[in-house]
Amino acid sequence: MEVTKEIAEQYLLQMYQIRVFEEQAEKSYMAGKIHGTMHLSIGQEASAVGSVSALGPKDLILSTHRGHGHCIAKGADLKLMMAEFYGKANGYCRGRGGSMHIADVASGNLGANGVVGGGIPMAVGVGLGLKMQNEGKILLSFFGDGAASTGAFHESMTLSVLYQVPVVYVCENNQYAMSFPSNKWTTSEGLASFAACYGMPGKSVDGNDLLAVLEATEEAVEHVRNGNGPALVVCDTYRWRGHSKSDRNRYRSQEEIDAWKEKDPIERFKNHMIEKKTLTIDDIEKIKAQADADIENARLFAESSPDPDVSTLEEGVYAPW
Amino acid sequence: MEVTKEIAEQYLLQMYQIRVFEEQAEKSYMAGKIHGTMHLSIGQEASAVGSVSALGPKDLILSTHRGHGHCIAKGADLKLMMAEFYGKANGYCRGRGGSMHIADVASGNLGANGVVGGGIPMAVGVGLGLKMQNEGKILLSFFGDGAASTGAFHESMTLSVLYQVPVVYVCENNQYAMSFPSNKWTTSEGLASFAACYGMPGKSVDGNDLLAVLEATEEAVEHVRNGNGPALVVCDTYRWRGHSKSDRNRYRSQEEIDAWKEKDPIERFKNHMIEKKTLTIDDIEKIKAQADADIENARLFAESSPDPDVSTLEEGVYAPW
Amino acid sequence: MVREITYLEAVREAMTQEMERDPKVFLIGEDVGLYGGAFQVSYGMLEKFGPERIVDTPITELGIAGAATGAALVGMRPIAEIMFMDFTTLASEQLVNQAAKLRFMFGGRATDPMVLRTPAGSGTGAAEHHSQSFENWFVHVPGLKVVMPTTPYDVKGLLIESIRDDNPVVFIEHKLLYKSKGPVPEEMYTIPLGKADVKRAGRDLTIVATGVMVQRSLAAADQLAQEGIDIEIVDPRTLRPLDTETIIASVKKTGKVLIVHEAVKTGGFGGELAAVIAESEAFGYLEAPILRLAGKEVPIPYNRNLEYHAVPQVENIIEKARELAQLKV
Amino acid sequence: MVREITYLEAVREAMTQEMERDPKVFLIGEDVGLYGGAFQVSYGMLEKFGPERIVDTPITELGIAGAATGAALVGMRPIAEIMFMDFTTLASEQLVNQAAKLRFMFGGRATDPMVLRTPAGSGTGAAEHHSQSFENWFVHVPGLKVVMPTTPYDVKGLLIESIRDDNPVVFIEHKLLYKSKGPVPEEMYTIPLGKADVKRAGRDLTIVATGVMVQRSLAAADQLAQEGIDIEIVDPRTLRPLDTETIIASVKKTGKVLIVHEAVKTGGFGGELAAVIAESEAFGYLEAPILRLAGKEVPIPYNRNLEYHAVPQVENIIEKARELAQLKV
Ligand SMILES: Cc1ncc(C[n+]2csc(CCOP(=O)(O)OP(=O)(O)O)c2C)c(N)n1
Ligand SMILES: Cc1ncc(C[n+]2csc(CCOP(=O)(O)OP(=O)(O)O)c2C)c(N)n1
Ligand SMILES: [Mg+2]
Ligand SMILES: [Mg+2]
Repeated sequence: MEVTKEIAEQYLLQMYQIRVFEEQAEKSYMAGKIHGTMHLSIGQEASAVGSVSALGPKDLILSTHRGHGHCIAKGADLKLMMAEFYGKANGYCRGRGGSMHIADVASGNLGANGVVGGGIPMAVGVGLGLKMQNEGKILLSFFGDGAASTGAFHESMTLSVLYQVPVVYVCENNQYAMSFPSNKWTTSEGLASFAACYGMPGKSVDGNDLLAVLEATEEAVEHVRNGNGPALVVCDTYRWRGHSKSDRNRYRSQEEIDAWKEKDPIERFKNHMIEKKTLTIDDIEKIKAQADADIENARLFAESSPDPDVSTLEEGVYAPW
Repeated sequence: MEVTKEIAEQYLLQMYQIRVFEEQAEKSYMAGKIHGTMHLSIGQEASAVGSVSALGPKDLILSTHRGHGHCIAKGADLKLMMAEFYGKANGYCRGRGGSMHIADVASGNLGANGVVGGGIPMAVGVGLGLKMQNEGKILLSFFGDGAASTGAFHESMTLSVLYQVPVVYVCENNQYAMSFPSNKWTTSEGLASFAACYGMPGKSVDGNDLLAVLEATEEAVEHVRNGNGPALVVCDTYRWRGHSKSDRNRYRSQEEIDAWKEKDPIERFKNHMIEKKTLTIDDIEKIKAQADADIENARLFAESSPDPDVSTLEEGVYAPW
Repeated sequence: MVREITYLEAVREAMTQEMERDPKVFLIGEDVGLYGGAFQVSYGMLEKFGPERIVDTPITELGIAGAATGAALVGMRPIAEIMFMDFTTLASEQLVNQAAKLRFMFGGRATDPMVLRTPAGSGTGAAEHHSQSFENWFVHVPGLKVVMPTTPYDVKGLLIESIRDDNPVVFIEHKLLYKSKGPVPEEMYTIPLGKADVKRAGRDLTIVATGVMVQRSLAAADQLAQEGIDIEIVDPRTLRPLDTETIIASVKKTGKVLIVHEAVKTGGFGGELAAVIAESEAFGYLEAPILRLAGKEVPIPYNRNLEYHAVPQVENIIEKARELAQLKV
Repeated sequence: MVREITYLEAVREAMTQEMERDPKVFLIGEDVGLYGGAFQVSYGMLEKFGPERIVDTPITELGIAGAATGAALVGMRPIAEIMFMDFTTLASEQLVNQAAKLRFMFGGRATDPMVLRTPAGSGTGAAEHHSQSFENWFVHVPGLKVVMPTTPYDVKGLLIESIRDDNPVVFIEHKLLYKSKGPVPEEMYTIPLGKADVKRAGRDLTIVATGVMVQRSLAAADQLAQEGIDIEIVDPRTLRPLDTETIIASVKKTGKVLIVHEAVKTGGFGGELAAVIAESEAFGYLEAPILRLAGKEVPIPYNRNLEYHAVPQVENIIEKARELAQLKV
């Protein structure tokens, strides 16, 4: 797959933004400026950027608890995102949702989700709605290997195929559901093979290879956009960080983590672009600097933003509002 | 597969008992002596008797809302069963459960279930328990094609394979979940093929051919009893009656029903046994007469049994009792 | 004279008229198409609207609730049917965690205008798994509205209003009421959510009843009237938001209150009603303890007599109301 | 002096000792093994008991509840862990329709001795999907018992008793209490289910509080004592069956009652408590309305301040209790 310089820059910028954003979020958390918990996707950037890049601007995504990458790939405003991490009044959710619930329905991001598998049943409904509205929009619905074991997955796949909804399902198999190794019950190929049982195309792909993810998702998008019903793409990848802030990494070895770090999706894309002579080292440094600056701006914005007024606590539960 | 005369008589008697029992229940219902609703399995007798006959006496079953056949195949006392249909104090559930909840835990019938898919998650637990108790017992867990679309099915299959529980799953695909045709989302072969995704053997079989069901289930039982984890058998069959007492049969044609009646599992077994010279017409008439008498006794018992005393209403919710 | 139709027909008419008016409305659930729904509520609607808008599903309660939640999120107005309220136990994750919270959790950037309809209650001999009443579960969830109509007239007005409401609404029907008849205008009309209805005015004591218990309380009141006991009956109709004003006003007037519902007493909506009264200014007007008459502490049994005695019947209401009328603190 | 351990250690010790005593007991849930559970409750137990008795599951809440229900049905004594109470919405079908009803529905021919443990409550910044309190859902279900301990001592005695109980028990832990310390004997002991505990004796008013609100109420009472307001605090400990006797006796003594819980007020357990009091003989002793202080009518928000103000804090209890102390009807 060939990409232009402009496109390559965009992909790389988004991957850097994800990485740097999460590194910053982690630092702010350590510094006590962000509370609660968060689920970092460092190491999985190619899966987010590669898959979302196969969409058109009017298409939609539904995300997960590990959704920062999806959100940024969908073009979120980093300032509003970071402000939400800080729980600020001008964050995406007015400080109500935090890291696990960022959404921007107007721009096509239908939201992250604190419930594993919580987005998949909604994807069916979104698909039904899009089909009835018939404006050519499609949905990309993310979920993890862990979510694939939930009943929600099975019911949703069954319904999706039955109604031939315009949904690309992207399963990010990062090898673990918290501490539970996915290979205890399946593999990326195994996950893809479920698709055939439901009656839709399914493909497993190297999730750390942005262009491979893009290509597989584009294929799925074409299938879906042509009215052939849903399709499944499984991205084989790995999270470098612990599951969340409470993780002590007891269930995996440093060697395993290191081996996957060798497969860093950002390094891989960089090297590939250098090899292809699409980007120079200089270009790349500029992009990285841009990402750093974007995140620093986001941080400054978040830190200088106001907290929500406690008097507004009970607002917004019901519409109208 | 060869069967002795004695065995053939037993199978035929049980199939007749199921059929006559349900015909009687239907009559009593029409006469206003039984209330509520019931789900008749007339036409599916081979699936119940064939599969349960592959078990040993200490093995267990878990049944469904369409469970009269399973119950009789497992050797239920027809009198206590009929008394339960009549809601009597000496029925299997002391009149508390009715047709949809008959159980006899002591004799290995862990119960019918009013919730579609409600028994499947329990099967995992029963399997875990049996495995820990290590007495060589196995469980046969029934469910329908409709139950196979529930999230409960997916979670339970995943867990069953993971823990290698000693459970034979028997899916009775009678072509409909209420009015929903299973072929809108799968087939008997399709259902069996799910097994491979989970990592267990799965086989689809002509569910109106008692000996075919028996053979397939025996194979599954052997697999399971040898400690190889669960196995799935899908019986392709058909219910002659409406889904329940509220069914108007709008979703299927009389031709379809008639075509399946041609494949009557009882006629089929009878003819096969006559052909094989295992049974004579005379033998068969005696067996049928026996079944008629058994059910008539059950009816008389039920009708002459006392209603539960209303003063006992609040008993038995909690143990001890 | 206004035309009379059944409660069931009122549900169907509300859905039909609203679907004719608004192409965003559709119905999804098990056997809602050709079968017409387990209780024939949607019978004939498939022929009228086709399978794209009368959507049959396999047995996937979580999926149904999710489909409605998701479709509403992108601007549709789905009506999801869960065949028996007992099976909302399978759908509640989507309803409670997702639909109810989307708007708040996303800082107001989402709207989820869906209705989840489901028949509740006992009395059909369907036993433990087809007879439960979980309204208080959903009353307990901010973000949801909970409607529980008791007459054909209220059904039509409240269901149309629920469909038009921009929030997820749990609309609870009662199986035993499906065949009850009453006057219902043919034209569309709405009844605001959160408005109670005084179904009978009276002086001596107030009964606050829900679901089929409104009808039973009315029957009880008629009989007690002959003994000179004059009962006021308040039907909240919407349980969340609750019209506390009407309830409190009635209790202030009569000084005595009996709460009647079918759901199991412990942990039920009657507790909420009692608490709302006991913490209000009506407390000072109370001339007797606040009494509850509700479902017994048992699953709903199969046997006809046992089932009958598991929930309040007219004679139980009479007895309890009479007792209350005679009580003096 | 009795040894002090944390609430969390008390949960672990109860499970460990009971597993050592009874080979039928096992633990099943997500990440309960190597990970030690999301809150480290079962940390170290895998090493002690092995993967056959500390059973890790994929993400399958319905499956977990079903596994426990089924295993109990054949004589085991499973402890199922649902990682956050929010996810009992996915498990409730098995718990409510199956486990709770098996015995009754089968006419007494089944016993289902399982425990479903789950941490509830807010205060950790985990927002809408990881902070809910659904105790009243399960209180509403005959066949279940519901336990909600508030001290390490109670945790140990009540959890051992719950495991030994022959019925399905929902055992609700509070995340914020996990690190609280208190005296706990090393030897095994049990506390009967259905016995409330008067956590503080007082004359002026009664607070009935559950979960983390017991601790907050104790803190409030200490401060109010300095103003001369003497508060009695009743901790029901078991919500179903409820020790109405102790509660009613306390209210009769003080004449005033404030109910405090974290769960959303509307439809919550406070309603049940208020109703039990308002319909009892304590009614005649009441010198003021029955007040409830409970969670606001919102999902639990993320922002620290908003989250803090979404549920009762010590200062809110002080304010409300003071108001009540001064009230006269
Ligand atoms: C229904 C549910 N069960 C449990 C959890 C707790 N939990 C949060 S993330 C997670 C693991 C999810 O695994 P996976 O789907 O593979 O996504 P990943 O975290 O690996 O990105 C678990 C168990 C939850 N949030 N929701
Ligand atoms: C969870 C749930 N949803 C819906 C129903 C209503 N219902 C009872 S039986 C049935 C169809 C079941 O189909 P299947 O599993 O194929 O069994 P069959 O009736 O064909 O034997 C339905 C929808 C139910 N009992 N439980
Ligand atoms: Mg994962
Ligand atoms: Mg079927």
